[in-house]
Amino acid sequence: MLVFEQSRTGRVNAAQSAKKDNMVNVIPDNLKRKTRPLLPEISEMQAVRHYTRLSQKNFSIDTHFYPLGSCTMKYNPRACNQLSMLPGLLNRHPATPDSSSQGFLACMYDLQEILKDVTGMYEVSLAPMAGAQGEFAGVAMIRAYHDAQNGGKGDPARTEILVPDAAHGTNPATATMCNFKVKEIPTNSDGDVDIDALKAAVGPQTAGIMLTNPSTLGVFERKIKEIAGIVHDAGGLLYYDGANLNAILGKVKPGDMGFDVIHMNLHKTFSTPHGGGGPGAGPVGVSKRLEPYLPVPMVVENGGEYHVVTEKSRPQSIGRLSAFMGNTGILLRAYIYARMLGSEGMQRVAEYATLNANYMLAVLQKSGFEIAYPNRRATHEFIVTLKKQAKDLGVNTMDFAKRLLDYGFHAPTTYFPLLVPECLLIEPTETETKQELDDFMQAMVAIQKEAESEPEIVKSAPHTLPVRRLDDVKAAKELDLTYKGE
Amino acid sequence: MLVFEQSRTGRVNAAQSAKKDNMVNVIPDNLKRKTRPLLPEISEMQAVRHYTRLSQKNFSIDTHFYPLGSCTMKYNPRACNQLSMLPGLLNRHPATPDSSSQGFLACMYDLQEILKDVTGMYEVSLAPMAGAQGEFAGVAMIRAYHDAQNGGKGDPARTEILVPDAAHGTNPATATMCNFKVKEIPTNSDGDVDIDALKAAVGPQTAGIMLTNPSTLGVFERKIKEIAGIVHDAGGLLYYDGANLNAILGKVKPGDMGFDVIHMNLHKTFSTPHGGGGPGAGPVGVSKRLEPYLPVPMVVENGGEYHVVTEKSRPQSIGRLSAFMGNTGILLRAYIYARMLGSEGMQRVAEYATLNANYMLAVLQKSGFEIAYPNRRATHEFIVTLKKQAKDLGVNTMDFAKRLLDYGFHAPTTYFPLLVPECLLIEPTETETKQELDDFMQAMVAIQKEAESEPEIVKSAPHTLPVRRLDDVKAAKELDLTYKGE
Amino acid sequence: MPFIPHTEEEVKSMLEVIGVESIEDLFDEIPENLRSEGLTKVPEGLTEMEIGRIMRARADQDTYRLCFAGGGAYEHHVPAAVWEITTRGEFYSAYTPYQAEASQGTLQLLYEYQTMMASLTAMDVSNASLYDGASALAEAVLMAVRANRKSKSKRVLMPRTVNPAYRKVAYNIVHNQGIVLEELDYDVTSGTIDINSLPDEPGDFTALVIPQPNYFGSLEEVDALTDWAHQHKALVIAVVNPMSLAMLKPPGEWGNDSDITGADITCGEGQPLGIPLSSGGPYFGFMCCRQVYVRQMPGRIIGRTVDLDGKPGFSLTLQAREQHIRRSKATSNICTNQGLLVTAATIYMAIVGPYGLENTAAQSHNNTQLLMSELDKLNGVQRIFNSANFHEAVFKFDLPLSDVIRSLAAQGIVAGVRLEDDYPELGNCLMVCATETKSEDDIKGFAKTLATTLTRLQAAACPVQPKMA
Amino acid sequence: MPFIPHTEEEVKSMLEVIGVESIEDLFDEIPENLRSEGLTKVPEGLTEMEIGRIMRARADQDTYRLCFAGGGAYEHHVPAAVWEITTRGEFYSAYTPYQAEASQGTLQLLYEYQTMMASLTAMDVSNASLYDGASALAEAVLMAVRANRKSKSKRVLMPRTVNPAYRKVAYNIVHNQGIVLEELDYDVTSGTIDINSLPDEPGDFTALVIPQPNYFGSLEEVDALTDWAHQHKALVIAVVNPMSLAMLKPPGEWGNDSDITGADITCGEGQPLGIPLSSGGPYFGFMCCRQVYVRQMPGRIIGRTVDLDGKPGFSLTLQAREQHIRRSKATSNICTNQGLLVTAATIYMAIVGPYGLENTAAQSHNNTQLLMSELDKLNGVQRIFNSANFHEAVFKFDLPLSDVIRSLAAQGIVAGVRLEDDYPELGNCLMVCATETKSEDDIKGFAKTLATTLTRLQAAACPVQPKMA
Ligand SMILES: Cc1ncc(COP(=O)(O)O)c(C=O)c1O
Ligand SMILES: Cc1ncc(COP(=O)(O)O)c(C=O)c1O
Repeated sequence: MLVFEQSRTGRVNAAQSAKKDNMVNVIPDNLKRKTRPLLPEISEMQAVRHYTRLSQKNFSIDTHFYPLGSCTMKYNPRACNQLSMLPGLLNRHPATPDSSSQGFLACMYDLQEILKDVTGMYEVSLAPMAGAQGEFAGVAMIRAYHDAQNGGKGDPARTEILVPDAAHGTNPATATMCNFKVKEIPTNSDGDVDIDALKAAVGPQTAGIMLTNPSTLGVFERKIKEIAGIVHDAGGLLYYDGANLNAILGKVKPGDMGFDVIHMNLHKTFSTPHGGGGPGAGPVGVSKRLEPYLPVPMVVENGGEYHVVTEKSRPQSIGRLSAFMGNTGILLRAYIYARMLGSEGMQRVAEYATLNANYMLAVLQKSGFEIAYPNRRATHEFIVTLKKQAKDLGVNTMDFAKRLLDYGFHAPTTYFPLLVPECLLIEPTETETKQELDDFMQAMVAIQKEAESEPEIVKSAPHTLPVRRLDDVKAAKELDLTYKGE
Repeated sequence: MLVFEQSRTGRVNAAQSAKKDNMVNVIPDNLKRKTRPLLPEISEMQAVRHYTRLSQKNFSIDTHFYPLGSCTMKYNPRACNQLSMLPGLLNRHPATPDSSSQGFLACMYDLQEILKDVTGMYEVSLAPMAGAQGEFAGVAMIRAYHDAQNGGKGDPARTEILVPDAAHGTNPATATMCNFKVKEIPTNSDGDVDIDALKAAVGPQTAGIMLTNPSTLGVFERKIKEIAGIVHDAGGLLYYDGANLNAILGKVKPGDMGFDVIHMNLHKTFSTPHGGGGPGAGPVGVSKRLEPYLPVPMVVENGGEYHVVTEKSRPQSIGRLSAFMGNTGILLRAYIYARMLGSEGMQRVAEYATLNANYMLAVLQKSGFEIAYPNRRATHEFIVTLKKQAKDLGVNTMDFAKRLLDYGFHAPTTYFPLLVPECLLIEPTETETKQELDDFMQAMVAIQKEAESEPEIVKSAPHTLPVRRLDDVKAAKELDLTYKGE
Repeated sequence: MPFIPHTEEEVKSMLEVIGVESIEDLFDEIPENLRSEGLTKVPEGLTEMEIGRIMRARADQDTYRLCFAGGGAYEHHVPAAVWEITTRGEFYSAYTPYQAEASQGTLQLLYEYQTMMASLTAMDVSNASLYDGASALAEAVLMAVRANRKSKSKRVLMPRTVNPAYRKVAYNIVHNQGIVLEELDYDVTSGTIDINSLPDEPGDFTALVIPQPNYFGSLEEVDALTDWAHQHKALVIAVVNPMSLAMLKPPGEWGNDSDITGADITCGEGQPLGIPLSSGGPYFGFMCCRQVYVRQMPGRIIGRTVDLDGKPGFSLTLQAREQHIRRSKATSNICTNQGLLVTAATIYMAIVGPYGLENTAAQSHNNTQLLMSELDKLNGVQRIFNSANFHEAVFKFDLPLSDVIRSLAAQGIVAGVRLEDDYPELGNCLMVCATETKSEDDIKGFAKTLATTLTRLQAAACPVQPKMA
Repeated sequence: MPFIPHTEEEVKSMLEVIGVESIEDLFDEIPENLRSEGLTKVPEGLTEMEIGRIMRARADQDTYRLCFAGGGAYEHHVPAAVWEITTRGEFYSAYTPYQAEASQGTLQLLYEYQTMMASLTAMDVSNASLYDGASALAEAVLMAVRANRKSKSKRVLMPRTVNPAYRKVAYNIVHNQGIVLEELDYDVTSGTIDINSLPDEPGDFTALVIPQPNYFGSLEEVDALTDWAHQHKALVIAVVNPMSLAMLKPPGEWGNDSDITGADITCGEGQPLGIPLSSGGPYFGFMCCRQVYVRQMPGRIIGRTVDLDGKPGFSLTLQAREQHIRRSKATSNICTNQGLLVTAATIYMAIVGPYGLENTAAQSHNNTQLLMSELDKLNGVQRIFNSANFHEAVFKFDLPLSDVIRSLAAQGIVAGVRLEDDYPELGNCLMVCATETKSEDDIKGFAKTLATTLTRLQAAACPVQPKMA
């Protein structure tokens, strides 16, 4: 039942709104609202009950294994939530003078330093509010860099950004937002970038390349140094999509691979919650030559005092990307998490995320599942392709995914990356136990058996969730985007 | 799965326990523990997931209508939880000097004053930790009072406490704990105490009577003044079981009815949470003559300063009942709730709780259900008896109760009070909407139809819960009270 | 190992299954010369207790008593239930609801949110959030350029009464695509756009941005502005404070021209709806639009549909607009949005309801009027705009403002927002705001503290004793 | 109307169904002369925002910096997850699990709790909680009298090293039933029960209470005491700090006499297991016992059983002991217990696990040893007991203790627990405790502050300048 269907006209929550008498109102009549908005008129208890019950209809990390490739669904420590919501932090107005904000600014500064260390970049800005905004910042910096070449006259020929075909959709979309043309680079059969194709693609029109390493195919790009050489030699810059940083945290630094700019998804690698869609945080790190362009605000330290700096003192900056300082509450959570991990803990993240993925790859392969890149080491994730099942049994990846829900597991990422047919991208993360992985793989085997003996049960899954499979076509055709009080 | 079944030897939550080196240990060898306790060795995430999932198996006020008679399952405002857990309150050590505790003590003092007002008693102590302990305090004060009679020589003949047969089990059990004999007083066919039987029962052996008004039969004891007269004339005192205070909050004061001592269940009337079994708080209020005996500690005000007083300054007190000050966190919640209600709000509690109960009574009666006291006004609760259904259809109260769970409603109280056969004691509380009541009653009608047409479905209910009906006989016979690692 | 559950024994058996000797072997495809030496700036790991001590100390250090700052972030009361439910694991730790059947909780909530926002703004449809108010305006500009097929100019009129940070963000995000944001100046007496100064023949422009209330808290003549833009075939982008909409005419009803009433796109900052100040984020940007433009809207949108049994359910819809499907041709690159904040805002609106929202807005309005009349009484402080306002007002100080702000901060008061950096012509100007969270005592106490502070600063500034009046 | 959802229209239709004119009519059975005039001391209702202001101000007012007090309530670190889960509505707002099928969450958790407590104490079984440590001891005494069929004396030996508040509560609750609590004095040098002073022929007694660690933090000779009691056919009631059991021999293993090893009943205060200090409550009392005595145990007990399909499930069992069934013959009158605290304690134990508990105990032990050695260095402060201790120790002051305590409180430090009220012979004695939450800096800083304070008080006490040393 929708919250609106529980509404009764005239119901007021007195504890949440005491009407005062004799209130001044100077608003001219022609600017006043005339009819009340249709917000629900329910009691506080009804609201609590409604949203508590709704919440129970969700899968989540706190209730389910969630091996969603490329998303790094690991445990979100509750301490990060609790401590980031301490009153002194939670109630701080963004206009509070720096002098009264040293505690908060110290956290921001420390986080910048930590991120510099783990990425091996020269400087970091925490401004971007998610991965995609980090990408925007990164590509905008690449543009700013080229615009500053030739003594400020710029390099207007550089109109293209290269993107491997395995890339996440945000990469090409971002390039477009920065007014670049996107050129796709194909992938080898072993999952690495096709070097010959790359060589053929680069040129004076190349502004840069957007890469993630390990790639979204779950393999480490071995020729990264060679790629960097090719692009740099052509005058382009290298962008690192940090969504997969969990795989190499503390083990390999993107700065050492030759990248000029990187964004990090703190809501992945640094374990801030996904919140049913967000918020995230997408700090960017850069090599020395891009440092002047970093987005503001940033925090600097000066004789033990912390200060916020803006365009004023950073005139070449690509500027601010949010009204204030970005998703600071998320940055605090990442900071707390980073401090609990510490330097040793960070490296272990990569080690055990990798261990879990390779273990699953090995077991699933032995159980008869086809691995997309069977000759490669898995990183923190790997791909199973169900193209045989789709062809021979008529049971496709989506069916497997939905049936997994019945078994009490969130489905892996489906149909991404686009270049592997009928794929499941599986990322267990380091925080899951062997037992959980084993249980998941048993479910996979059981579903495979079902697909062979009674495929209908798989094709019509899920059967045990609040709803059965939903009609997405109807949703898009007969748009019903707001309740209209039927 | 039990938490122990997820345990693996050697798993450590490093974020929750850093091992320090070189720790001093002066414990003699013969006093040391030799084997580790069998606590689960699971990760923090496993714990979060396990207990989050377990929680989802509960019905609760935040998820379900819970018309549990005598229990006053109303909305527990979340503000009460949040504000009672403010760091300054949550972290206060009980040994903190009064001078550093004026904020906390002010809340305790204010609550005492509020409770005095709503009960009409002369003085209040917040010490008891639940209703039953409040009863203990009350009956112990009655004993102390009689012991102080005759110039301190006492009145040893007063060995009996009268208890109506409708009383809650805690009443007779408490009388026993205070070494009184219990004499049951029968109830009239209209639900009032049988006055003739009472007259016959009182005498010089009568220490007092324990009553609740409205009674657990859901009716107001109309002859309360006469009862008070009879007991007082016989030299006994009147104890008020305040579990049903919600019915008369702000409308009628127990002090005005002639009661000498009363306990309140703040976890009922003052909306503190039930917490799956507790904690509660059972403050006691007394008339002037019992004032010296109140349990300690109490809070007094003196020139704007608040102080805790103990036996030292209250030598006739029955003493302390807890190591510190009782369930203060619950008292804080009750205080916050009381302040939000305010004087107007309190009266409304009684009014709307009564409205809801009488409305349900009327509708259920019209729907063909037999009401135990059809000629009486319901108070905040009322009784349906299913003795016809049990006899004619073989579907008893327990079956109805379990089937209600399938319909998404918690069952009313069953088989209590003991004197009404096959009874359902229904208490909707004031915080439920008419819609919710209507839905519940529709379910009752639907179950009645099922009982007539397909009784098996009712008798084998529930069908949609995490478990089906449990074997209580086996539970008691083949005791399995701890996991032994099968 | 913090948050890693593996026992030694398990690791051994897993390595065996994989067929390697050690975990290190799993990194054998990474060229040796890339392996890092370790971390140098990351300190050793802490226990939860230890980091708790640090965070508590830092949080305590920053705690202040009273805040009269607004400027796009407003201190409102948030019912306790809002965040107790929002941070339930099932909302907090869920991913984007791509697997609809396993995400009906979040999806239904978002559908309810869309309904609430559409009703509050009187627009047809809403998306499920953007990052914040500033970036929402940038997206609105991009969307307007896509949506207005009648205009080729890529020219958007941007009044200077729009939040300056929003204008900067919009510029930073859209200028690469050749979009021009043309400033409209404001009237110095009213602090609002001067209707009379609008050109009769402004030339082709794509959209006009209209803030309400504007950055100074002043109320714009939205009807006339809307009509003017529509008469010139431009779209209207409304930037509004959703809280104010409980009192103010919603963008969907702006304009007196009955043919094309209402803004075309409405966006803004959702923070006033139950989101804590939190140093400026995470908040959430909202965006609503006319039904005809829905396919140009960026961000996620939830639709109601049915399942195999015909039972209603919810899922992400119109995904073909988004980057994960349309890639370089998507309406935006946004992926992760601000879902958890929208969760809080939805629960907030459900709990306060229409009356609660109205009272909150009205009390904020009322308290700000009181604050203004208190400050009007002070020497050396002048109100500078004469227009009607919602819950913010601007005052010019005779003494150096930074001294005043610093001195009040030392007394635990965040005095307001200074305008000089963004409006050089408004030197020594402070913008103040008093929401419903301020009591009469707070407001009068602030005025009094300010008076004392000014006197003290005055005395320090001129060592010669001022003459007796 | 706060928390009342009725609209006027609904009220009207409900009254119609009932067949009365007004809500007032529903109170028509209440004699007119009993109707109250209204409330005089209850102020007008406040909004959540308004009561929030009051509570925040009061809480802030009471905040202190450091606490070295113990005495039955200990400041331990509580992982954030514990209370975030405990206060989930499904735990927080559920009733006692009488309807087992609708309460499997709480019931399974309680079964797990019983298992953990039984293992921690090395006893056979556990109940699901009593009110607190003090009342648990009272219930244990009552239970021992019921259980020990060999003794008719109703005489229980109660060492003075048992928490004095517990002794008082036990007396207040049991004395009405003619039970005598006979004090055993302690040895002034060790602060523990003097084994050698125990009489060879103590006469018939029902039980001996043995605290471990005792109230002074000192460790009793539990083996010898247990054997002595058992030799005299008395039961042993252990009163223990559950945190200490991570280091100390559990009561189930006390005694060297191989025939009847172990305490018969173990009880104590559960607060150290994840429960905030909260001014002394709500905490929870725990109780464990030998299997043979389970039917004499008070409080709720959860059993594992099966459902109609043979699937395992949990339910309240042995209810025939309880007041709602057995009424005046019940093992206790307890009904509502401390379920939510047990929920927190269970989650706490699951999160910290055996190693975490052990480290917490060991660090508390270690820190207290450090604190002792720091205080040993001060002038005018003497340690008074020489026995091994767990995490508390007693010091005697030369200067008036109340001055010292007051002065430290003014500096934001709760110095400890004073013993004089309960032990007149321990005038000017302070008991201190340093749990794992205290850093080395905290402890040394405390000692330093104390030293300065003593010097200052000393100077104030003797206006004559002390001679130079
Ligand atoms: C590989 C990759 N790149 C970029 C992104 C975009 O990050 P965000 O969703 O934080 O905008 C994602 C997120 O799903 C991703 O997986
Ligand atoms: C009528 C009545 N009296 C007494 C009690 C006992 O109160 P408590 O459970 O708080 O000990 C109850 C509680 O259920 C009750 O309903």
